[in-house]
This record gives sequence, C-alpha cells and structure tokens, in this order.
Amino acid sequence: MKMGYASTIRVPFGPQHPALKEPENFIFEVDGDIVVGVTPRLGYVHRGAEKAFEIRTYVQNIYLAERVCGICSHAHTTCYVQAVEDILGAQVPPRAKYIRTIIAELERLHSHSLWVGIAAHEVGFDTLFMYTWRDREAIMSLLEEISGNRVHYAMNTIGGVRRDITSEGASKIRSTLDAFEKRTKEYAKIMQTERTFLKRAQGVGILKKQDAIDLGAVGPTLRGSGVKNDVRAGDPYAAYGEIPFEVISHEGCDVLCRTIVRCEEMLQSIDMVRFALDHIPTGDLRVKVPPAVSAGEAVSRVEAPRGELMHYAKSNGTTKVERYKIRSPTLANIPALCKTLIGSHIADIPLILAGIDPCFSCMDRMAFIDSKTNERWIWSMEELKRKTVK
Amino acid sequence: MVDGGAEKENCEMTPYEVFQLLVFPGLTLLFVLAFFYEWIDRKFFARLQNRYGPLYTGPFGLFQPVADFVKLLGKEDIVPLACDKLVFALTPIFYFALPLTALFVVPISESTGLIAFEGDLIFVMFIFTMLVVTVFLAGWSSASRFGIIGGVRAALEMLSYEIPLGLAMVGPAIAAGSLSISAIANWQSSHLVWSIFLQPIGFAVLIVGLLAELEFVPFDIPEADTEIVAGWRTEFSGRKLALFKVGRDLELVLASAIVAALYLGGAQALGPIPAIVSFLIKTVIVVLLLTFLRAVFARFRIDQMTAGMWKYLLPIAIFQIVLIQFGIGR
Amino acid sequence: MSVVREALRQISRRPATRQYPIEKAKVASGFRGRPLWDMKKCIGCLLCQNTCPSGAIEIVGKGLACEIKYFLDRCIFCAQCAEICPVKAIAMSEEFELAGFDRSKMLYWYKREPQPKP
Amino acid sequence: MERDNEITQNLQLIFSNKLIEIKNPRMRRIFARVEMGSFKEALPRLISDVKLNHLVTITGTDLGQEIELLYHFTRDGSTVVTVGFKIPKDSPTVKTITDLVPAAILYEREIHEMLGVNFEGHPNLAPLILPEQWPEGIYPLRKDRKFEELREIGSKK
Repeated sequence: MKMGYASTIRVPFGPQHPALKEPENFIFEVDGDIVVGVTPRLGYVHRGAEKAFEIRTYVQNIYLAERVCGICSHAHTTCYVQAVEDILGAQVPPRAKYIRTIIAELERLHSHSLWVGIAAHEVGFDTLFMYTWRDREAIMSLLEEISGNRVHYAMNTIGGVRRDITSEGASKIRSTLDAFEKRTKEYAKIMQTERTFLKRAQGVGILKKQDAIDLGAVGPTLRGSGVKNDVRAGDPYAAYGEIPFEVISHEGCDVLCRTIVRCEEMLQSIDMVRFALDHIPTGDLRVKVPPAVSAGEAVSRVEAPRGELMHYAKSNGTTKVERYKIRSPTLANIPALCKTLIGSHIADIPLILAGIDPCFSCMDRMAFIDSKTNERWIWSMEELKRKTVK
Repeated sequence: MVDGGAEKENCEMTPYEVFQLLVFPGLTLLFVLAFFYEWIDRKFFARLQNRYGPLYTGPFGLFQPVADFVKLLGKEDIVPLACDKLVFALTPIFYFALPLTALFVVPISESTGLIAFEGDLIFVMFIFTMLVVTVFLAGWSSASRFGIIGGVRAALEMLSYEIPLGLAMVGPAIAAGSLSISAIANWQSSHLVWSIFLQPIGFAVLIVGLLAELEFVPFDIPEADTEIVAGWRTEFSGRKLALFKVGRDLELVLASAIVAALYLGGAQALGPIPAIVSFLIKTVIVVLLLTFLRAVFARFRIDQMTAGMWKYLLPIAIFQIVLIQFGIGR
Repeated sequence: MSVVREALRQISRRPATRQYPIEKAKVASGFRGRPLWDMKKCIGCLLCQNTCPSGAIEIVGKGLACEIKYFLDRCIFCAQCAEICPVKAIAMSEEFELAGFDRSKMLYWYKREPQPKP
Repeated sequence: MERDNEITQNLQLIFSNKLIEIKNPRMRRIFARVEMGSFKEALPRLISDVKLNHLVTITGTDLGQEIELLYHFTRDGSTVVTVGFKIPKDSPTVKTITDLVPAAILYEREIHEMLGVNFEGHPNLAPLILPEQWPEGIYPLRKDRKFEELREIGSKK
C-alpha cells in the first residue's frame, strides 16, 4: 500500500473526539484520504460489571443491569429479569409482559431518533440533528411520566413490572405518538430525499450480506444488509409473540439503508405500541419470587435498539448469581465495523462509525478497571484485517 | 498594522481622514459590524433550528460575540512544541488583517471606498486567495494531523471554487466596464438596475463560492468538526484563536459587502435612506441568506465538492460570462 | 427541499429550548427524586439498608430507636427502598436539583426527633 | 418445539457417545454438554447440518477445578443452542474456532484474558480489555480473585 514518498499517516479518533460521543479510541492508518487500517483501543469505560454481578443480590443486580448502558437501560433489565425468571420458572403476568413491551418500544423510539440526529450531525447536518432531538424530548418526557425517570426507568423487577400504565397514561402515550409519528415521517422523508445527505450516505460503508453474517453483525446493521433477523420475531419474548409485525430489512448494505431500516422501525414501533395499548390485558403486575434462586442456567435474549443483546446467568441456589455474562450488540458489531471502515474516506469515518449506533459503555462492561487510572492498550486488529480484507 | 500602512502613503492626512480610517467607516465600524454580523448569523441559525441562540449577554445576547472574544483573549495561549513558531504566530495576524485591508476598498458609507483605486476588484480577489493560503499555512505550521489535513483540504477546496468565484466577480465588472468596485457600484446606481437582475446566475455562483470561502456548511470541509476536530484551527488557542474568530467575522462582513457592492448596487442612497443604511440592509440580507443556506445542507465530502465545482459550477460561471459577451445582462 | 420548508416554518415558532435555571422545570408526578423517611413510621427492620443496590442507606442503632443515615451522593434513585419498606415509611420526593460540590453536605441523618439535618 | 426436537436429535447424532447431557428446558433453548475435544471436530457439521449460523458469544465459567466453556449459537436468530465442555483449570488449553467462525475472534480473546484459557491457533491473543501493565497470570473472572483485590490491582499505577 505504501508507495514512494506518500506514506500513510496515523489519525487518532478519540478518546476525546467530536465524532465519538463516548470515550473510545480508534487509530486510523490513512493513505491520502483513504483508510487502510484500523486499530481500536477499548476499555475507557470498563467498570467490571460481570464481576460486580457476582457480589450483589438478585434484586440489586436489576439496577446494576440497568446501568450497563443508559440508552438501552430497559433492554438490559428485561434481559436480566428474563434470565432469572427463566431459572425460577416464574410465570410473569400478561399485563406485565405488555408493559415491558410498551416501554421497550418507546425506548427503541427514543434511541433510534437519537441515532437519526447523531447521523445527521456526523455529516454536518446540524439542523436536522436539532429537530430530531427536540422531538425525541417528547418521548423522554413520556417515559418520565410513566416510569418516574427519563433514562433509568426501573420498570422491571423479577416477576413482573413495578408500575402500571394507567388509562390516563395510555391516552398520553397515544397523543404523543400521534404527533411523533408525523415528525418521524417528515424526518424519514428528509433523510431519503435531501441530496446532500444522500450523497454522503448512499454507497458508503458497504457491508455485504455474507460478510455481515460471517462477522456476526446484529441488529439494524445486519438488517441494513438484507438479512431478516430480529430477536423479537425469531425468539419472541415479553408480549412480542402476540403483536403482529414484519421484520424490516433492506438490501442496500450501506449507511443509507441502515438509516432507512431505523426510520421504518420507528414507525413500526409506534404501531406496535398502539397495538399493545389496545390489547393490554388486565390483571396483576407481578408475582412474588423467592430471594434465593435454585441452581440452574438460562440464556436470555432481547432485541435492544442496537441489536441482539444476550445475557447468560448461572445460579447456584444462593441469593447471589454464580456467573453472569453480558454480550452487548456493539461488541458483536465491531468486527463488521472494522471491515466497513477499511477503504473508506476519512470524511466518511464518523458516519460509518455512527452507522452501527455504537454504545461503548455497553461494550466495555466486561472487565474491571478503575475509570480514573485505567491505561490504554492496543488491540491490534491484524488478525481481523487478515480475515476481513481479502 | 493596516492603518499604519495607509498612513504612510497619505502623509498629509486631515483629522477627518484619520477619523474616517479609525472610526467611521473605518476600523471601529468594521469591528462593530463583524461582531454584529456574527450575532445575526448565530441568532438566525439558532432560530432556524428552533433554538434561542445567544441570549444572556446584553439585550438579546447582542454582546455575546464580544464576550467570547474577550474571554478568548484572556485564555492560555498554547504553542505546540513541534510547530513552526514564526508562521504559527503570524498566520492569525494575517488572517485578521487581510479581510480588514480588503474592506477599505469596498464602499460602505458613501459611493466610493475609503482607498478605492482602479483595479481594486483584483485586489479583493487576491485577498480572498491569500486568506486560503494563510489558512493552509496555519494548518501546516501547527504540525498536527488534524491541522495538516484541514489545511490541505482548504487548499484543495480553493483550487476548485476559486475560478467560478473569480468569474462571478468579474461578471459585473465586464458589464460596468471597470475593475473598480466603487465604479461597478456606481454604474449600477446610475443605470438604475442591480446586477442581480441582470446576471442572476452570476449571483448564485458568487453565493456558492462565498459559502466555500467562508467555510460554511455544506463546504465546511476544512474544519469539519466530527471528522477532524477543528481542522486547521485545532492547535490554536487563546489570543490566536480570538484573532481567527474575528478574522472569520470580518471575512463575513467582506463577503456580504462584496455581494452588496457587486450585485446589489452597493452603498447607494435610496431617496431619504442614507448610503450607510442601505449598505447595512443589503449586507444583512446577504448574511441571512448565507446563514439560511448553511442551515439546510449536509456537508459534502472533499472529492464530491471538488467534482461538483468543476463539473457544474465552473461551466455555469463561464456560461454567465458568455451571456454577458453576447450582450445579455449588461 | 422539505428541510427548507421546515426551516422556514421555525422562524415564526417559539424556540423549543427551555431556559432552565430561569424558567423552572417541572417534573412529572411520580418522579423518583430524593427519598424521604418518615421516622414516625419507621420500625428499623433493616430491609432498606439491605436491599439498597448502592449502599446509600446506613442504619445506626436497633429497632424503634434506630437512626438512618442516607448518603445522597451514593443514591441511584431506584426507589427499591420505598418499594420494599413494609410500613411505607419511605416516600420519593420530587426534588431533583441535588447536585453539589461538597460530599459531606450530602449526608442526611434522620433521627427519631423531628427534622433531618443535612 | 419440532425444530428443537430436530436439533436435539441432530446433536445426538453428531456427538453420539461424546454427548454427556442434553437439556431442552424451554422452547428455543437447548443446552448440551459434550466431552472436551469432540466439539471442534463436530463444529463443521454443526454449522452445515444443524445450521447454527450465528455465534452469539462464548461464556467461560470458573467451576473451581475446571473451566467450562459455553458456545452459544443461534439458528436463523431463533433457537439458541448452547454447547459446552469442561477443560482442566491447571492446563486450560483448547483449539480455536476462529478458522471456522471468524466472529469468535473477540470472544475468545476476552476469555483468554479474563479466565486464562489458551486458544490454540488463535491468530492473536494479545490483551484485549485489561490495561497494559496488568500483571500476568491474574485472571479477573476466576473465582479465586476477589473484587477488592482486583480493585487494588486496577488502581495501582
């Protein structure tokens, strides 16, 4: 790759960089304007969550799971309580399942609209960024009204949910969603018709279908490459088995398609919330569960806004968990991300990076590192490059 | 610097001329205008995005740009070890002085500029080019990856938009038969028609070129914040950054003044409205137009921008000149 | 071109920004703010101390004579204590402007006699 | 359920007498425990015959004397098939699966670092998560490491 005088230069992105909203470091080997190598350095937000799970009680772990990630806090708690309920064999009341579904879809709405704003911001389209974040605020307020907090809803508990959605709350949700739907359609139209945005997004960050499957991509990244794969449909949890919906996918394999997938999923989520509100059964919110969990193991999966989230729990009959494992969607998408980044322009890096909707605190949860003293280490991507650049 | 140079040329200056140079319509007015136009730009941009914009410093946040400037002056001035110290120190001064110099030849409060001379249009074009050279040097001298990439991008951008920009500025000059900005403005007022109506294509080309010159979205490629942090300005801080900021504001004033002079009839008195007021109205409209345009686009990639400029903007600009040659629009 | 229309529409609209410190923000009813203890009801059962995920509650003394130390700087406002309390002695208030510079001021000591002192 | 049964039968067929235990605790969840060493041999057939086309992740667990590795696969994003086997803790070595499943690269490195499992044939087992000056031989997720101890090591300069 290196030719004569024009050698490559190394351009660092992060840990503090305007394109990255969370601390993570990527070093790009750049030849002219083309990226020829990527070296991510991870772990700036490692907190050792998996080890921490082992020293807390099951109830305390709900709130720890919630704090693995801010944006998908409900996805993590849902995944956690499902795993524990699975071992316990607890039958969650149907109303609780519906409430979980409604909150999950509202969370997807605000997460995806956040992403639309970020994507616009990454290509310098700040006006759209401001509009989407303004309208996202309505969903955040709605969630605050339902759950008592904008970000950490704390709705889930082992055996059900903690708060009910009242009929007032339901009508509030409906009216907010009516307004939000109009806005979302407008933004979806803008993103698909605005020429300057199309120029930046179309054909950028190509991830072919087979590569996406091989490298284990998940979520909208995978569905933007034409694979119909959604945990909500393939492995229904909560009330998803009873809510009709079609898995959205697009064949374009580029950032634009990931955008379209997310925009359409937002519209679909609105319909799903409406359906759930119409069909929500009455009944109890939760069942009583014992504090100690009998020995057993469970795999729990949830479709977080960013993709497939998996938790594995192994219990030993005490009040504390034996082993807890979290696999967040961002980690699964990193190999695919590196594949798409190589060969792109510097100018396209932010958009491609943002294209997988990275959530680094989710990804970095695994190890234990003091945030103040943690140092950096190089994650040499040599082997990934060998695999991905053929 | 600037007035010093001017003073040497006209050794026998009357007190009125000194007043003109230093206060009205000279340095003081230009600074006030620079801060005022930055405020307009920020406020209008914010309103387009459904925000407030500057709000607390002074009425409607009018003094926010001044406050920012003063704050930056007091900040620590960090000089990177690896940088080219001399160039690094000089470029902010040049970036600040160049648009100021150019503004003296543009008519502001009367029908001729302060130091207007035949051929000053070429001088302004030269200043526009020099600004980009300064930007390139600033980026290069800072010896930072982001700075260098930003500087190179700025230079590359200039190669693509400079010719259409020049052609768009030459259009009214051909029509007026003079290379003096004041003469072009006077020609428009004496013929009772503005060049924008005669040469609308040229006006559009000029606006696009100025968007690129001012590094506004969609052409803010050299300082694209999500890509290369602050581009060529990354390493500058404190006083130097303050000078760059004022330089950018002065450049905005210069750009709007050039558009007003070449295409909107310049500082001409319209009936009871004095020249300065008509100049202000016209330039504010131009600023609003530039701000609006920067709000509704996404950023281009450098290759897309270069290709677009050569493929579309240049032929359009040439077409306008050809039209003028055939007598249409003069 | 729909952005242009959208942008033009904004000019006549009131900005969406809330001028927060000047214009007070309202929280929704049911907001989980700082928990308040009603010491008249408290029976000193230790449940809140044991269930708190972040260790923000410390109970000094035993039974009905106990006192409660609440560390605001550790609290994550999950309301698990309010939920688990058998006598409903804990209520979540709507207070949310709780940030501060001094950690030592964030200890609320609920004694048996009336008011908690910060 | 039919699909689960089909997968169960397939697994029984592939592993035959190497299969220690197979459970189907609920719909779309299959847990299989196999003998060490038989997994890698069977992997190509798992991918082609059972069509386990997506590796969700690999979980490593410290069981005291042994380390258990669990490979969570899904089939078309639906049924989760967990295939696990135990390896001795004093010589935790296992063959890599990255040659067959490229997606496993990060997961294997994570386990190598957290539990000290050596993946034979893995292209690069350099530290992935822990800091550079993290002492060698200290594996945070092993049960003999206490949280407080790790906190101390982590905060050391």
